[in-house]
Amino acid sequence: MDVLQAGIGEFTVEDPDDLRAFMRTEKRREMVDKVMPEAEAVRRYVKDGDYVSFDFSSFTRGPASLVREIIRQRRQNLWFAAKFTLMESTLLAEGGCLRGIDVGFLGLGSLIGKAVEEGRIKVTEWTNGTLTLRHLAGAMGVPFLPTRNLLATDTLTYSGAKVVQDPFTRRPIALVSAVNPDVGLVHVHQCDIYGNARCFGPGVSPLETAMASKRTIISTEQIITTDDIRKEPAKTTIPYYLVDAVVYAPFGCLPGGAQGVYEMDTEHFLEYMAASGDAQKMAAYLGKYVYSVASHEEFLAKRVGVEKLLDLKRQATITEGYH
Amino acid sequence: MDVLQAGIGEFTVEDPDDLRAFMRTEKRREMVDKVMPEAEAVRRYVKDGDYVSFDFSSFTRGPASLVREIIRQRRQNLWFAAKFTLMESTLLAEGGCLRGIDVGFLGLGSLIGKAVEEGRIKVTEWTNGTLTLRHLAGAMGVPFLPTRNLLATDTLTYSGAKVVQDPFTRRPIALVSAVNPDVGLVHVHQCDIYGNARCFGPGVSPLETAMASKRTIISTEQIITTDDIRKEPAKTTIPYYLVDAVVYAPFGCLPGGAQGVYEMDTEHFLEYMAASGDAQKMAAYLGKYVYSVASHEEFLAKRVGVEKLLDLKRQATITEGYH
Amino acid sequence: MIQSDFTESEFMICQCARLIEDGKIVFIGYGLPQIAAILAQRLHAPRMVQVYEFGAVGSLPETPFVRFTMGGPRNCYRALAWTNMNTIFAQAQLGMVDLGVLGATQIDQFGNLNSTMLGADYTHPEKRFPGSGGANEVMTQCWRTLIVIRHERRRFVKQVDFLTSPGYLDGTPGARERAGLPRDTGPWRVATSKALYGFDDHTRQMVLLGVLRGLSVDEVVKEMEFTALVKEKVEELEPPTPEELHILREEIDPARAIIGKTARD
Amino acid sequence: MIQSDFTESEFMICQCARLIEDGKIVFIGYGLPQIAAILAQRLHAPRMVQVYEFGAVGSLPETPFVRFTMGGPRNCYRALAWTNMNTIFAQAQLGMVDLGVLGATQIDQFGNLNSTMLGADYTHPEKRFPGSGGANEVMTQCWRTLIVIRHERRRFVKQVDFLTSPGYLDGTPGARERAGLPRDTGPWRVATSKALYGFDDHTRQMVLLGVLRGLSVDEVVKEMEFTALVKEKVEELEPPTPEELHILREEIDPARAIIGKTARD
Repeated sequence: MDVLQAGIGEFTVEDPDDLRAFMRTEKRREMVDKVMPEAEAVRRYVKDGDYVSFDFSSFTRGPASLVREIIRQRRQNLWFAAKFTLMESTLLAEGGCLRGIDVGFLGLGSLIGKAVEEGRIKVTEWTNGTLTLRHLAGAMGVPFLPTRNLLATDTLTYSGAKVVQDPFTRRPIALVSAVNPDVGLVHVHQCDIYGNARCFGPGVSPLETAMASKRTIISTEQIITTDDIRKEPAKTTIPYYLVDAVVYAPFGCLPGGAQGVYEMDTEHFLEYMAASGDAQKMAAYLGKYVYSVASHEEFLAKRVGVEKLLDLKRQATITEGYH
Repeated sequence: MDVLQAGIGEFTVEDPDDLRAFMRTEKRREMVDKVMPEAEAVRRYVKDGDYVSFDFSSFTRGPASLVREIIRQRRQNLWFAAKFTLMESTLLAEGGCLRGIDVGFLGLGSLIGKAVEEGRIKVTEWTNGTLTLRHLAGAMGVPFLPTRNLLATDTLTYSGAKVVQDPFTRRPIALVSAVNPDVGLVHVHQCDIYGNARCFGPGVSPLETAMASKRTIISTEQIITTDDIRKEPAKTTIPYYLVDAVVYAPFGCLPGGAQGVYEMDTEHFLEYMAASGDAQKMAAYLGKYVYSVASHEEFLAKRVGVEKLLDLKRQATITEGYH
Repeated sequence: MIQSDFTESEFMICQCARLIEDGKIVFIGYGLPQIAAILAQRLHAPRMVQVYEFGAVGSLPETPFVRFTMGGPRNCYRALAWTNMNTIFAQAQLGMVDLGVLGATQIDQFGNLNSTMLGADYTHPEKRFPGSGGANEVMTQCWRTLIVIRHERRRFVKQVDFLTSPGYLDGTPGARERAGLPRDTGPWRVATSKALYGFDDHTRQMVLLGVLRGLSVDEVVKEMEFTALVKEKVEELEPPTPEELHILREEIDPARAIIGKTARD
Repeated sequence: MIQSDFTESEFMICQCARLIEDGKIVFIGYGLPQIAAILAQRLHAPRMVQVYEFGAVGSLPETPFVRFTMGGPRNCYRALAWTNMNTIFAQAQLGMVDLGVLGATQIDQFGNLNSTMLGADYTHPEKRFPGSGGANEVMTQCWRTLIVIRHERRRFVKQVDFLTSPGYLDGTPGARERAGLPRDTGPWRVATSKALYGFDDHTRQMVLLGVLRGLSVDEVVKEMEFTALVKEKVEELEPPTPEELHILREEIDPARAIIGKTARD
């Protein structure tokens, strides 16, 4: 099973035994109250230089309030897993938080492209699917998973994948390296104080992200009792022992939506789009929505307002299946 | 990434492109009514020499009525995936249906062991976990998946796994070959006439089994409308396009139970256990419960009876979460 | 001129919709393909099963279409199943998805797509684009891929600067199979704002199959950097029909956010 | 003799239960370990989280225990999550499971388990057993493994006829790590019907840690084919307490289907 081709993109693979040792000592087995303010969660668990992953989308069930808090705390040299994200790469990059990005999808607007063109942000090429598969590998505690994607492309050349001859069929196949983010950010619909969490609707990879990440911060629309969790075990997307911090963040996906709870804020996205090609405008955007407010709560009070919140809730008329 | 060790157990790997070609031409994309009698489903989709897989357990949500129909139709030279099964290997072997077994767990009683001792049944050694992982590989359309299980054991020596040096960490790791059963048998709680199916409660691998199998026969406790399916898309375990036949089989798990619907029949298991060490007794058992009844419906009417059915339903007092 | 009755986007969407068969499993990319899929479902393909990379299967999107939406409730409405990305791409890899529908930035004569960067040197891109997203998976795994792209010379190049998603590679017979890509897959049609292309079974070069009514073959092919093959009998492509335009403008995108406005509006 | 107050199974179960720490994630095997886990949860380990290979996490099994049950509602009652086999074994492989509890057919001096076959020739087994089930995964992935086994000479062998699930292999330092097995894992305790064993940190040989009150070391070690190391101070193991027996006999297994009956019953 010789290596026929090896991508030259920047990436690291965690030693599976070092990862296990971390999981053994750092992941609490006892059910302890993990509810804390966003500021404390980010202060405790997001360090300069960390690899940060995100689930699910900028438009839907994304941990937007946590991303804003990371920018507010001015973390630096982060590497970001841009799988199915649209605004976050730009916000983190223009906020000065990023060293590099696993692409995924490099959204949205021309600023982020400019940052790459000028070499201010490094990128490693992947795809939405293989980046998500790398999270599954990380979640399984194996160093790689095989896929037929990436083959024969420049995407593979600038990725961290390796092409090998499959020992069973003798055919070429790509192996993508596991990713074990230092921090995974997942917004959920409901969870208890220990972190037993429920995501409703389709999603990219909430469980894989929580399993693969060394630290998992979840923000939640609602905190419910563990008794309720135990009455519907099939609804538990993420079990408590994978979770390090629980942040109570109603409307935490804004400007994105949370299915069945509130719709996304299209006006806000248009405002973002208008700023996404101009550094000054983006600085003003970040000033307005991130730096000039102390918290998500203040963001809601001063930058969104009750009227908009009620309107976005009103727009969430489709609730079927989101419970 | 040289092969350091290769198991010598009997196994085959499907060419992923041949598998794709089969899925393209043989799996109906249109939503067509697939409801048919168990006899027709087995006649159509289970052939002599097939590899047959099963989900989930002999005690819980197992497709027992379909297994009995396979024995009743006297299929031969089958290879059986004994993952988390207890009676089925014995019933199929004593019914003269089996050539070999992927173990898993070789249950239950001394007869099946005797069949292996005397060389009447071939076995390839796996484990519950790696046999289930092989179904995931088959479900992903890749020829193998990596695992740290099996390493350093005689189980690996007599399996089809290969040990290679992982090109990312340079450590030894096991690769287990994908399995794509000719037929997968899954009992479900509810489905529509097209095969959109729901399994409630924990399970071994209903989706992986349905995805990996070239033909999937589901038996169901209840047939519901597609409109109901569309109201709760999160509850769909198996989408219709993976399903070839839908068999209406209430109490189809007996003597096992279906969570929230009826409890398992412990008396029946004791009767099975009493026969499981003696060929004559097992022949009598098969005669009583399989050959002497024409169908599952007749099995229920003549071998179980209304009184027992009502009692087993009454015993299903725990319904939380099974919906 | 006829164009003023409808926008380029409207024609691209209608062409794309017309090419989506009923009763198939179709992988829908972000943007125009979403609109095209809804249009097809409203017209001739009510039983087509839409699948999305975030895991929705068989949804019946609500209209009007809300800009930006993809994983949201309106787009996932009444789905048959809500899964996740690893599951849906696994099913595509298994060969369960008949057609993929993708937008693209740049395409070459063999149907290779570039959505990553422009320039000769990857380390110093002249222009950086978003990258693959899920396009690489779709072009690798779906049995057929339908590409929707605006017909501009700079988008139709002899060779892509960066091969993001695999077409027929260098066009040699069996090139995809040799690389380990699934057998018998690849780009199938290219629907543009002016024309429709396929690919030659042998040379794998792009072939002009049809042009929008009112346009000449020359008007179309001059808008490409490479010389496409031209089918003996080039089909005349019907502009958007009143019915198509009605559904697009009244039901799907009354705000004209995606389909745009004509000179007349 | 004291044995008549309780059955061998009852003592094995009580020993096993006493070794299950509170507040840990514990992988529970089929049979006796299930009973032991329930007993531990009723006594000193209410916050222990049971996980099962079919995917139940943190269930609070209902009593009385129903024979044969594993994936059924009584055993999965009030779980924190219902997953599946690939997910739960992935979490074990990630290092999330602290302790695995297993029954076994045959064990050797280095804690290797055989549940596959007896005989010198695999192709002609003298006796065929069920095989690994999930035992191989549990012994490979859990940080510690606790084995419950009846104390019979034929079960304690110098070398297992077939190595189904990995103990310390040949006992050489780093043998598991060299083979690619997870670092710092392996068998931890062996709880039998007569005694309790651990493993020497250096030689990895089985070490007698304690014997059931009323039994001598000799009475115990003569029931093994190999010579176990003996701890300087061998602990006296308390028989099942009235409280343990009450819970076992009144709450968990009133039918005595698993715990069995004593001579007195």
